[in-house]
Amino acid sequence: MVPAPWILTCVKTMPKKNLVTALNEGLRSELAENPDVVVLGEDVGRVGGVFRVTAGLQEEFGSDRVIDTPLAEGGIIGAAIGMAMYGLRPIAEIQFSDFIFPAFDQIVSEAAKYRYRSGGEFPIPMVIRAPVGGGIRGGHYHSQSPEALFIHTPGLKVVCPSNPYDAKGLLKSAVKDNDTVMFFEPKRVYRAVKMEVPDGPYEIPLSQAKVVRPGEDVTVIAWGAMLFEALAAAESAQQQGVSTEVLDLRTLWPVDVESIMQSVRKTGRVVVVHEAPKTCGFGAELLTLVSEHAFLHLQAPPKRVTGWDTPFPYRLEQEYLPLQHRILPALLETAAY
Amino acid sequence: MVPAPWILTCVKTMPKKNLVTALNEGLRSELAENPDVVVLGEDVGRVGGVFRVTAGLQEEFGSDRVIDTPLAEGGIIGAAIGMAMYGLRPIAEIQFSDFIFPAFDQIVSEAAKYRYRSGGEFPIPMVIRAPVGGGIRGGHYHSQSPEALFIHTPGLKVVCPSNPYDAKGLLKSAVKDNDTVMFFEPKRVYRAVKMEVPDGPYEIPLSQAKVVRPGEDVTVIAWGAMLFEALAAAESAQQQGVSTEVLDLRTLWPVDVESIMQSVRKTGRVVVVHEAPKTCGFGAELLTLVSEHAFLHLQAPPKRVTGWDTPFPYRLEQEYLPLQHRILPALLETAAY
Amino acid sequence: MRRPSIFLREGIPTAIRPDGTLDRTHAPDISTERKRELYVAMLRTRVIDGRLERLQRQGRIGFHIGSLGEEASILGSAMAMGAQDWIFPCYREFGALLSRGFPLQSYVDNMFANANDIVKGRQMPDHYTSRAHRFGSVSSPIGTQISQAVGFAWAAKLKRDPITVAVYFGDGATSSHDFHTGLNFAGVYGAPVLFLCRNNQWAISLPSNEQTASQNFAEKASSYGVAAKRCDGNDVLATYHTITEALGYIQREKKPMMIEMLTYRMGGHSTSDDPRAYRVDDEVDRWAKTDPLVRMRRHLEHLGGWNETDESEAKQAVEQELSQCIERAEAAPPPELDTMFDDVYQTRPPHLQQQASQLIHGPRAVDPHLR
Amino acid sequence: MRRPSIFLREGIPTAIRPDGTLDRTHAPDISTERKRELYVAMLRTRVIDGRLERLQRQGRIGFHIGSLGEEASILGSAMAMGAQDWIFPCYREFGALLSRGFPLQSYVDNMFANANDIVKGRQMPDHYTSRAHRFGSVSSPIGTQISQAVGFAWAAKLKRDPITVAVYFGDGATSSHDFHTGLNFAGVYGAPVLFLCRNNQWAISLPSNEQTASQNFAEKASSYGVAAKRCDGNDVLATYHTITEALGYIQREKKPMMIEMLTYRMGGHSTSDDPRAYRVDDEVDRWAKTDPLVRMRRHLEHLGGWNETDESEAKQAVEQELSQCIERAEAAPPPELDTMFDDVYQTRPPHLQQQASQLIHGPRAVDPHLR
Ligand SMILES: Cc1ncc(C[n+]2csc(CCOP(=O)(O)OP(=O)(O)O)c2C)c(N)n1
Ligand SMILES: Cc1ncc(C[n+]2csc(CCOP(=O)(O)OP(=O)(O)O)c2C)c(N)n1
Ligand SMILES: [Mg+2]
Ligand SMILES: [Mg+2]
Repeated sequence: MVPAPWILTCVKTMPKKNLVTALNEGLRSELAENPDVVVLGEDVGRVGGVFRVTAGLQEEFGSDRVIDTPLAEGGIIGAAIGMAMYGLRPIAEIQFSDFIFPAFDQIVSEAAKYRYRSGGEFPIPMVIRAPVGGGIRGGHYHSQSPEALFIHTPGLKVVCPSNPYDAKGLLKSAVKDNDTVMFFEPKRVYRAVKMEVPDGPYEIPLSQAKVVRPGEDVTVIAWGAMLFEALAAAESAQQQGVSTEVLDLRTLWPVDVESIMQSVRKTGRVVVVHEAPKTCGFGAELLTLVSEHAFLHLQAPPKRVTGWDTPFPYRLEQEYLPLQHRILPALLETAAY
Repeated sequence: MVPAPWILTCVKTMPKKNLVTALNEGLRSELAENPDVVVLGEDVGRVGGVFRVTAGLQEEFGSDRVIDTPLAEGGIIGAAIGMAMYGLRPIAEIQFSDFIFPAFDQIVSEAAKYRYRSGGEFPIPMVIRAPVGGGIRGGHYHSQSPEALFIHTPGLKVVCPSNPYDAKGLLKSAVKDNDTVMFFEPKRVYRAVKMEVPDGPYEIPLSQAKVVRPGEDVTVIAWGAMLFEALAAAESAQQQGVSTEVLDLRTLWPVDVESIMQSVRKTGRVVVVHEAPKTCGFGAELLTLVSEHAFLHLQAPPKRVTGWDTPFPYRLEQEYLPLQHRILPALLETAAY
Repeated sequence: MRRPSIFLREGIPTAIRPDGTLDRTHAPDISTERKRELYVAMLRTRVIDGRLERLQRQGRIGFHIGSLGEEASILGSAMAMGAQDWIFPCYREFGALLSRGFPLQSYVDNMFANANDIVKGRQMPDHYTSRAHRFGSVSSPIGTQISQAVGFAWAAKLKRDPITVAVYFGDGATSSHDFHTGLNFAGVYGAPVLFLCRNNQWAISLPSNEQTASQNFAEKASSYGVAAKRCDGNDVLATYHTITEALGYIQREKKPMMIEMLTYRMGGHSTSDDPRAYRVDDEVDRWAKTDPLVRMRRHLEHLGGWNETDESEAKQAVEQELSQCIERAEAAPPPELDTMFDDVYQTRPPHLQQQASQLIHGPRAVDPHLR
Repeated sequence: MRRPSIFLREGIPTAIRPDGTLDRTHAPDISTERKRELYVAMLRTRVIDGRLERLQRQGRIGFHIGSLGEEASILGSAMAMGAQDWIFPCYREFGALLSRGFPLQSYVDNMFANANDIVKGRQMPDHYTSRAHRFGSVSSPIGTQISQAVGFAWAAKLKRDPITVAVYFGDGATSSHDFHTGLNFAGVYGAPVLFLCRNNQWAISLPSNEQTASQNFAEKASSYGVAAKRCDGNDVLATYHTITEALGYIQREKKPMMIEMLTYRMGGHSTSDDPRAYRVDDEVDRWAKTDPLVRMRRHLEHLGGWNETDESEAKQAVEQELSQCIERAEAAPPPELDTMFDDVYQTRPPHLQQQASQLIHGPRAVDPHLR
């Protein structure tokens, strides 16, 4: 974990709990509220997850509720679907989102289509949690951000919180949601950001974006770990006289189109930031939505600042990621267009 | 197979060979030219493929070159990767692109990244053929168009011919290419279109789009089976005084940006058509590329006419597909904007 | 053309002897009335299969995937299950669904994918489901139901509900990922699953002996610490008996079990397939001699519980019911356009509301006769 | 805390007796010199492991995944392979790569992901490869190399090249999809593959007996018609012997074989893991008594082929060589920025040319000290 110094400075609230703790609390609270909630995945029990997000839960709720599974993501999701059909509320963990692909068939061909193809007989209310993103020296297979693949799949919801407070509230909403929710956790933020998080239960509704910094000249859309990069770039842009509105999507799909359009109609300029490769990333969808909904308001070409179209590199990851030094020029150029 | 009458009328050349025959010839010619080429997949040998694309090849080249495999797409692609590493040129068939997901991990985590992650030690020259698209009453699982998932994955090339002539030439180029090529065959076109195809070998280079109908007022980008719908809509638009330029991408990735921009700079208006669900489909990427490269030339919001964001339906498939009756209004609106 | 050679019936006990008498050690202790029910269920399935195939030839339905020759394996297993038990189907088990009381009309509506279809015309024919009948959802991708059935059964175990979940799959499906993960998870967690491998000797054009180098499919279970047995899947009583014992084992031992039901696919893979391209007639003829209906009928006749009149009356009854169902199903309208956007999510999000309105108020509204 | 119980060494023959003498029925007939080479290779591996772990603690490298306790299974198998044979690694087999003559400097460059790294700094440390050394490409996703090794071996068979391909994987990997498809394909096509299951009894925090309900891992092979044996993976000579025989079988019978090498992961899963959270010390202590280095050293001493001086000289030699390599590797620059865009495709397409130029002429050019 390489916490860039700006991560801490961007969050203005008093440091209190980090993302891991907030998620852990969210899980604990759902397990406690509803006896049908079960957590399953590799190393989630005994050891509490390789990132410790599920720490202590097996001790508290027993190994029938917090279950260590064999090394088979396809089996985890296939079994979780069956559990959801029976009436449980499974929360499946995929150790790294890079390892979600053995489960891709069960997610995309099955979970996503189950309610539809069965004429509504079998909804699949389940949450699939997985750490995403780079910046922790994970190279190819511990750094990817596969959200676009799931957004392209009708039937799935996709969530990616950027901070501990939102994470807990969104996780609780996701568990209560009656659809299958992909819940992506920015691993770079796990321990890098601390903020005040209530001990008690609360929910943050899905599909509501949040303006985390109001601005006038240009809108930047981000989520997860890159939100902090966008915020840092916005701060720098301000110093150069450009006022940036920063939108944290929080739920990626179904996305909060209204909030995006409201901001873009105001600023007339938009930049989207994501870690995933540029081509066919979620950025393309967002910018196309903007063109479709707010064409006449656009005063500059919509811009993407993203990961390059290469596999995720190890040594040069800081050059791969769309960090603030790449976002800033995009903001300035767009504002000056 | 429901061949719409306009399919036949849109192709102006003398009917001769259909897509199945052209692909069969392309495979035969590669098998004959290069002893390292092998074909493998479910039911490709004895029976010549469920669409008969590989008919007769096992008889001609033997069961060591044209191989029936067990029912395991992951095994087919995993083994094909190993074969390619050894120096063979595998052409793997996935019976329907809907069944590619058990192989998704081997394609996305392995084949796509192999050359890169091994520092160039192990290129994976292989072709993965799969029928795509709807219109043959296949419902959920015999109709999908998953190209966007592979375009989003750095390291893969993606091809989708629309007609027999291109198909044979593109297939031969794909087999000779030293990267992994996803070769999607529009199954609705398999037997619906006939045209003159030379008996001898020829190649069509990858990454070259083709203007199949020149026009002045609006550009429509399509590929595969939807090309014919776009052509039909363009014909109808012409009758209403709108001149449409129709671009057949042929290779989806790396896409021929130059040809697209040339057309859009001329017309200032663009509509993209695809069968896949709208959200995060390749249309979003194409339209974003247009915004990025030709923003000042755009005189109307770029438009998408696509499959809906639902699983692919059975009974209502003609209402799901972006057929000419949905493309035509998009052309007219865009032209009139 | 090679043929399955290692997948023979050697060592697999039969219940019904060639002369129609019974080997009681391998047969269930059930009434003649129940036996008639078993036979009628098989007969019904066969009659329906024949009619649906004709409908497909006539272009009146788009597709059918039948169970010709496999009726004993399907009905012998399904009808041995308890009412509380669940079935996760492959795609040839419409007979099992009907045996649970699912209305024939509903099944035929599914074949026509009309407005009354339980899956709202969204899937190909023969992709039925019914929660009320404790019957999972048919899916085309091979094998995916296996790990789901395991999760379902495991959930029941966690909830302490004493049910068993039977999951059907073919010989080809043993090569799938989900066979591997499903059996492994079931073994590890002791999920009450009955794995039913319907070995009909072919996976489209691939014979079983090229699907795997193992001696048979049952032995694959030991890899996972799962008990297994083979049974004569063309002998409905032997199958019923084996399944009854397996259900007892599963609930007694709190462990899964796998049964390989050895049978034969007498017809094409589906109405899209012509098996003459890859297999020889004498193999089919040989298997025709073990026709499960003929064998069971002989037994019933031996018991004095069946005769020519029963047979023709039973057939006619099905044909008649079927004709009525087909008439109604064919006359029913297609699903409403708007239903295309239901059930993607529990509630329709804005983007789908928008798309629905585009469809309904778009060109389709102007020219409703487009197809 | 539960512990593996069923995965014990009962019935598995050893070659080296506790007193250092040999049971010749289970030992290879090799010279003392060769035995010294085996021992030195193991020793070298252990020394390197120790040093890399320290480097990681110091933050000088990002990660290391070692083979502490598993040296005999890795070296005993790799060094029994022929020069023409190929190895498809899991991720703990750097010792195998070095035993094939891969320069230590190159390995250390890989650990530092510098400009000289054979994989150009693109993967995490310990993700090496070398075509020249007939050594596949380490990949993080578990199991994927298995079906690839099968395809590779199958290709060799189709080309009539008499080579064997050994593929390493852990006990956890037997649950992966590719274990299933790989063994199945190998069985069906008779691919000359040696499946090497390095059963170190843990998959991160999951003990082997919760990975599967099967009695052991070797028995899984019979599902696929693949022969299998277990060996004492902490006895380098027993391992070498078993592998030699397996290689003979594979080439003679033109069939695959699987060997389960029973060993124990003495350290954490990797430098990111602390095993004290999930396993008890007395289990570790018990296994420490079967330390493969101690056992082999005892045998060499018994043969009069090794003494304290040999030991310290050997260690020192490795330490010295290692120090030099580390010094050079640490001083080497990172890969050139522009290399980020190589090898995605054989030639760089326009969009990557454009992106490369954006990176190189972008903010990075203005502020080269950004990291
Ligand atoms: C994942 C996947 N791959 C391929 C197919 C195409 N396909 C449909 S049925 C079938 C053969 C299945 O054979 P088996 O499991 O023996 O069942 P049977 O049809 O004999 O009852 C194949 C290859 C599919 N439906 N799903
Ligand atoms: C597909 C996949 N899932 C999860 C992981 C995370 N992971 C890395 S190693 C490992 C355990 C592997 O255990 P085993 O196969 O026994 O090998 P060992 O580490 O013991 O040598 C896990 C779960 C992964 N790398 N790939
Ligand atoms: Mg079969
Ligand atoms: Mg292990």
